[in-house]
Amino acid sequence: MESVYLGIVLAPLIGAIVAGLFGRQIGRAGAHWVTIVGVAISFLLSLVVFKHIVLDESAAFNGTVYTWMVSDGIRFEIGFLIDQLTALMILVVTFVSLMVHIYTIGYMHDDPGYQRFFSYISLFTFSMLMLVMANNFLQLFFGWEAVGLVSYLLIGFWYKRESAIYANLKAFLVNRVGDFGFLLGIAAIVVYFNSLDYADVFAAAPLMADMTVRIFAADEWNLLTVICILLFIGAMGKSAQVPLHVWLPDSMEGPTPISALIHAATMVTAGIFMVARMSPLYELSETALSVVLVIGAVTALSMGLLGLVQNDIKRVIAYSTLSQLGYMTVALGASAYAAGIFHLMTHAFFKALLFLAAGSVIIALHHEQDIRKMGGLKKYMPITYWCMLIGSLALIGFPGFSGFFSKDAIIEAVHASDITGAGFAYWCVLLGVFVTALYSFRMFFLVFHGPERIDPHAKAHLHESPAVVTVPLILLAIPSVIAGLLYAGPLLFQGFFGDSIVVRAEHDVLAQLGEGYTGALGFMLHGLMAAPFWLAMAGVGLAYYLYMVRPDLPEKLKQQFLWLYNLLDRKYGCDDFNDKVFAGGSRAAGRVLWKVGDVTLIDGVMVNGTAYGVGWLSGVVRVIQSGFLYHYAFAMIIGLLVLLSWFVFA
Amino acid sequence: MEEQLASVSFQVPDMTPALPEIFVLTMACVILVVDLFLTDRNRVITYLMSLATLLGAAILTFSLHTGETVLSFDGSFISDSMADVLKFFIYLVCAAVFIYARQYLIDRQLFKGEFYVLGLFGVLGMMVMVSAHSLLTIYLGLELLALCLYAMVALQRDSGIASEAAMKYFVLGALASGLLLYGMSILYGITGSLDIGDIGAYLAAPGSSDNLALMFAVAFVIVGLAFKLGAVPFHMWIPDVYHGASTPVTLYIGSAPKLAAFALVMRLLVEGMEGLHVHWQDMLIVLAVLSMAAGNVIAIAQGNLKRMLAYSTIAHVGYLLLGILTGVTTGYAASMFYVIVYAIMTLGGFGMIILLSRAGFEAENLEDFKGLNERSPWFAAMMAILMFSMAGVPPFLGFWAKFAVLEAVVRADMVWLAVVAVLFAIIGAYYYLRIIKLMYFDKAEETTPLTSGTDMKLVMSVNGLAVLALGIYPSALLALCAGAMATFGG
Amino acid sequence: MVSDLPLLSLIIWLPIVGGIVVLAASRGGNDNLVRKLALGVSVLTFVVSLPLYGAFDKGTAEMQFQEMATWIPAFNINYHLGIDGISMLLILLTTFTTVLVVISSWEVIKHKVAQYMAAFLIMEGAMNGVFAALDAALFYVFWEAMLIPMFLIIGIWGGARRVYAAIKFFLYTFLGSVFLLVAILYLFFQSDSFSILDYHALPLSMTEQVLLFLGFLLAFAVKVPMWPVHTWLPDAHVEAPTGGSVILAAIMLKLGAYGFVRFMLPITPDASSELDWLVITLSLIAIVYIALVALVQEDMKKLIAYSSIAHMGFVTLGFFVVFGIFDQTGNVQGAALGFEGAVVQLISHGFISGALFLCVGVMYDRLHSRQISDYGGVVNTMPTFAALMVLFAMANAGLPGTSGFVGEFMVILSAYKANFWLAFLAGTTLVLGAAYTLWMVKRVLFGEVKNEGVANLKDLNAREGVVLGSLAVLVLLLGIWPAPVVDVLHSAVDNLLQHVVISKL
Amino acid sequence: MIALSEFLILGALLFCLSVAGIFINRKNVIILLMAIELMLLSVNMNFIAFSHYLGDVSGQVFVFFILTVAAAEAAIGLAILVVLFRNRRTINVNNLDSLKG
Repeated sequence: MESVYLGIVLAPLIGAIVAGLFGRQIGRAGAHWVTIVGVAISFLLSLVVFKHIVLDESAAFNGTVYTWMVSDGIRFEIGFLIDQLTALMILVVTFVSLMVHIYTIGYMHDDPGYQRFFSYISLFTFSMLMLVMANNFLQLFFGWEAVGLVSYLLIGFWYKRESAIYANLKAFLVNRVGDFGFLLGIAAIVVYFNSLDYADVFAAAPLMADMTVRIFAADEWNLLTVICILLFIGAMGKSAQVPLHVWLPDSMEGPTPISALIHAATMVTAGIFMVARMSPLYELSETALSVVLVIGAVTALSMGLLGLVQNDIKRVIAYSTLSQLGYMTVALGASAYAAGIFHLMTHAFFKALLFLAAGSVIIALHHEQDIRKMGGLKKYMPITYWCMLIGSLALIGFPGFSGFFSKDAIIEAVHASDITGAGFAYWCVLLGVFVTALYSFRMFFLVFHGPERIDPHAKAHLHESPAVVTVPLILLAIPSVIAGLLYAGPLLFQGFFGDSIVVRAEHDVLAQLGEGYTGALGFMLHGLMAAPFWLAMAGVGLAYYLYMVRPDLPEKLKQQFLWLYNLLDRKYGCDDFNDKVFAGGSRAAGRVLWKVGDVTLIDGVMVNGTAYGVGWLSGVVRVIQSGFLYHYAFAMIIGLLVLLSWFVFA
Repeated sequence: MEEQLASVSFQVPDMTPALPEIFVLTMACVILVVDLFLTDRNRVITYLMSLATLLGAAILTFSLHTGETVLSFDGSFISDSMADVLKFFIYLVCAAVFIYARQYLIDRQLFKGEFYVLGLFGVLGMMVMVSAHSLLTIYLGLELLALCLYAMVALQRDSGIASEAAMKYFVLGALASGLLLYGMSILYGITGSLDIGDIGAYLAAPGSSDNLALMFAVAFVIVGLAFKLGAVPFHMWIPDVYHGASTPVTLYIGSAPKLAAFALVMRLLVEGMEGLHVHWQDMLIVLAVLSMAAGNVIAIAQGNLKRMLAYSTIAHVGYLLLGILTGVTTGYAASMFYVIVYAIMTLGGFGMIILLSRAGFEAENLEDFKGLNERSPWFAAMMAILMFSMAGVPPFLGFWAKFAVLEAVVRADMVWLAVVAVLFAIIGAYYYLRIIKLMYFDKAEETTPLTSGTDMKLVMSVNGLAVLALGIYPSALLALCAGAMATFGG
Repeated sequence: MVSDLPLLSLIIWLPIVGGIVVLAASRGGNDNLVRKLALGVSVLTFVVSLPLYGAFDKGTAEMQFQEMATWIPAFNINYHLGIDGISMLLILLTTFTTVLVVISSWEVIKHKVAQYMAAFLIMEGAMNGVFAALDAALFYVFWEAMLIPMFLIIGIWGGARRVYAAIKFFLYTFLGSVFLLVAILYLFFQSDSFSILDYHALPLSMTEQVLLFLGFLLAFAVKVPMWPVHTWLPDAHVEAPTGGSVILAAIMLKLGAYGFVRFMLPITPDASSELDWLVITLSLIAIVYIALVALVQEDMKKLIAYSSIAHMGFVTLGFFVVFGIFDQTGNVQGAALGFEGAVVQLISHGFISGALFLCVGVMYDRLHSRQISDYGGVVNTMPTFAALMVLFAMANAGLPGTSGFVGEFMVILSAYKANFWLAFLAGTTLVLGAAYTLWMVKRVLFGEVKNEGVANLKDLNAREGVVLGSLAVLVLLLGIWPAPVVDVLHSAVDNLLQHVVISKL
Repeated sequence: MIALSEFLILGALLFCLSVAGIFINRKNVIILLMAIELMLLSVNMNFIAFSHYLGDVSGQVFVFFILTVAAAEAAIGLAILVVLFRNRRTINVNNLDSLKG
């Protein structure tokens, strides 16, 4: 099997390299073929692995590919850990990636950077696979940063756009803030566990559960709490949790396939995956879990609210992504890792679907993204319409759709959890459901229903997207619908993940829920009677009322609650704050340090000052050489007297 | 009465050790006479004869060199390793001076016999200084040299600044001689002898140094020596004389006499007054620090290269003193090494000025070196080597000179002094770098090719390359100095 | 056998003699011949240096390829050469970088070609000499000698303020080195030897050690350079021609760091232990303060120069965390990580900063400006170049998979072992390093074509492609598989770390 | 009998006079030459006194040499003075300051 594992990661890498370095030689078709074949191989092999690990229930694989280096007795290695969690992740990643690859043929059809784009997304696939297949923290970090790099490259894919290159820089830097914490977390692990290997660390973790360290002065902190929070800071960056979420909406500057693949389905979920992977550590620290829970809850609600006021179709979906990532994080905080991963999976499908569908709309309208300039598209783009509807229903958790199972499981799990912050989180996620439904269907109605507000020029060419676009939509729509029905039971309650996720008995909320689980149908029936469903329906209804029945009302409400609107429109002021305080602050600090510290004090006073001082002294002292003989003689006599007096005094 | 007569009966002293001196004296007189009969056209004979004299003297010195210390003329003349080595370098340096000077003098209608004859008498004076072993011979050698130098400075009769420089040099030189003599007289009065050996023996005796009058003697003698070397504050004559004299004369004054002055210091302070080491050490520290400071600092402000090199000389004297003041053999050897290296470097430095000058153009301003690299990369490189060497940058010879004296100072447990010395070396590096900057970084304003004779160019190249080659392999020269100093100090 | 040849002498003297030959060859006025000759010499030197790695014995901490001859018996100075893993890598870096510099200057330098090439070759020999010398006096001679060619390179082929920069460079570094000289002389006084290895075993009192430490610190801190004696570097870099900047950044800075390894730590271990806070503080200032300063630079070369200072902060940090770790845990477990990380950082920074300076050089050759504001949208006209520059920028920002990550990662891990806050402050480079590098990339490479000049840019020619491409390969190779570099360090580093925690008092 | 110290004091006084003459005189170079002669005289005085009281003749021999050298020195000094006067048309010490700094 090892060659299969290698094949999974290498196939996209080779595709990326070929398309990247020899793009000009192989041409456009060559580029998309080589990468698609690479990813397809990867996908097929992932299926094999899934069968091998999950269906055949083979033992997990944990092995080294090569030794990166050995230093100070610590082995730094590149290696794979293939267990149920990994098997599921690689399947999701390769599947979505494959869909996006195919879709891209249509979406990027006219772009001059065609080959480059394929190279990037294949490279991304490789990086993401390395991340999820890692068996140690080093490789995890490699993948972690590599996906960040590709994200950077892809957000800035249209490098001529000022907004795009602003967004990619911002994305990279904000991610780097998270990585900063992540790296410190890894450092802590190395320092205290002397190993980077998951297996070693997880085995040793229970023994370290009560170990404390000093960070601030004399305060004793639990070591694992410190490690987990540091690692979670990394996850906050990558998975865009408040307050490190600011980069994700801007990342929509990238081409839509990217938004689907990276900024919805896969990369942003790396943080969720990582925490789930580290469950043996997180389980040992309730404090860390609470932090995760609260941060997730805040993200889930607050980002959803922002989605209400967005007019850019992709940004709406982006805020929805943020909000859903919050849900996943909440699940992790509630120790419902399986639910988190399950939501990750379903979200990958339906959010990729939503993005790709949005992309379909966008290309149909010649890169128009403002939903106020859409409307009534249903009749022009039926396939897209239905796909979008499926995606939206899945998103709001309509019973039967995949999102329903995962999201409901999360809400129930939080409800059942009793760690600190669970109550708060519960209300957040509950309200979030309403908000989700509201913004989703606001967008849906504005885009596909109601009066046409389309630019007449674009309308002339308006038609359904080609097959390369619609086929992936349809292929993604299928799991968006059925993934829940099929997998809710095994994933959530039937120990699908085996040993790959560890939950301590007292945290195991899913097990409590599982006691009442009677199958997918029962789950749905239960869901129909629970609050979330009705909240969602209320949201849809409100959206219908506001945007279909009384389209004048939103504007009035806006005027009425202008302060609230402004608050939301300005994203709670986070961007302004970051721009002014962090970006502006460090530039100001840099300028002061440079101009005052380097230029004035060190160079001016110390260096040039000394040089000037010596020069000045030289000019002064040379006056002593007056040219007059008697002065010279006098100097000699004085010198003689000094030497003589030396003895008198000495 | 009988006995008295017997004791004064005339015995011919052993002339052998003094043969080089006698030879130079004879030749100088011969050249003086021969030159009278030469016309300007065949004046070159004087030049060649002078060089031959130096060569002959070198051969004599070399063949008489035994490594043994030989006293003659009733103990007032000494021939030892130090004397031989220093004399050898005096010949060498003076020969180079004569060669460098030729074209310059011709260009300015100064190519007369006087320069060479005075030069040779000066060499004789230096030789006597180097070999002097009594206060009397020291004085005679000193004055012989000094009188020649006064005359040489004034040689350019129609130059106002040359005669002004000569006047200043003369008055201050005489003053310094007077001070030295005064010190000598007290020394004589206390020790009862003019013989360096006797004086040394007297002062080496325990308790003999607790004498206030002796301190006066030391102070006066040191003033005299410091003047000859050019240590601050007895340095005032150096910039003016170097500046005022014509370049070949500056070259002459700046190079070889320092070797002789060093010998003077060794004879008087070390051989004669080593017993007073603790006393003169402090004085020399003061002089050394002041010299390094004033020399390096004031040099920065100079726009005239000769003047700048004059201040650089003052600074070098400060470093030179570092070795002597340690009062140990290795320190003396370091100083001797330093002074020889200094003479070689100075020779090159002033030589370059002569090389660049031509009739009607002195090339003695810093600006005149602008863009030399474009006019002549080879000689720019030579000058760069010399400047880096003076700044004490390895791998050039000047570095080892500083290395040696600093090593001696550190070994004497005066690390602070070494630190002071290197700090001033940094300041010093600046003005040397400025020359290199002018040569390499600036555009040439002057594009005339260099017109000097082949002999000059050849010797100049050898001079520069020697600074490099000896820098890469300084061992032999160091060993030579160590050997020459073996008999000094304890 | 190759290892029977005096390899170290060869790599020192071959380029020096080669440089002189190049100068001599210039009399014909045939610049192309001169270039080819220089390239031949540099390649030959590189080839000769390769067996150093091949024949290197990883198992021993002894100095290898030793050569010994009496040089100046009066001072007991010997021509004593020898290398361990650390110096071997730095020598390879030197010989390799020189080849690149020669190639990169091919058409760019048009006047005084021979002098330019000769200066680089002679400097290469001197730098190899510094790395190979085991005799302190020999070390010092090479150490100072290399200032001369660099001084000339900056001054002759430099930019508008080249004179100021050259003199500042020379005097600044001269200031540092003279203290080294005094320190060496003091050690000679104490031990009657100039052998560095003898110094390692020389017992010294605390006062002596502290004074020597300060002397060494000044000498090496200037070269590294550490805050606050770093201000020569931005000036020197900005004014130097591209090749000069490359050598400065890639190798000359490493010499300072190498001094810490060869002199400071092993000779004055107790003082280092006592004053480690000083070096660590300065390192952290370099990492944070300098990074902030780099952020606001308008001149690309200046920005990279400041970034170099910040990156060198990791090196000095890596060298000195050992004492903190020893105080914390009583053993040196974990220190080797930081130390080896520091050395890897040296090598990696050699590649990356060299590459970035070459990138700026490529642009400068075309538009004759280094101002960020004069560029914008370069990627539109120079896509290949932009791709490479982004790679190097990422490496500079410490992206995993590039060499820039390895050293920083190791040092941060090790720093954490000593103290969380050390790692925290060092870790800020993740954000700050990315910020200043990528912000520059954004402004220079991305965006619409900013002006006529950028619109007319031509992409890399073959020569530039080879230079940058080979560096790119190395940057990636070292990032993906650093083991070949790290493995040769173990013996030397372990030995050194064991040594530095044993008191000499 | 005159004590040695009295000779020495006389010598010292003469010496001081001559030194004072050199750096207080700001007018005529010739006075400088005279002061120098005076200085040599004071040294001679010392030597003779010491020679006498030590009973050692070499001091007196030294004096003869000093006298001779002094004559030569005076000759050169005056020669320089003549050259100087020819170039500058002045022998005022105050005017000898074209070389300075």
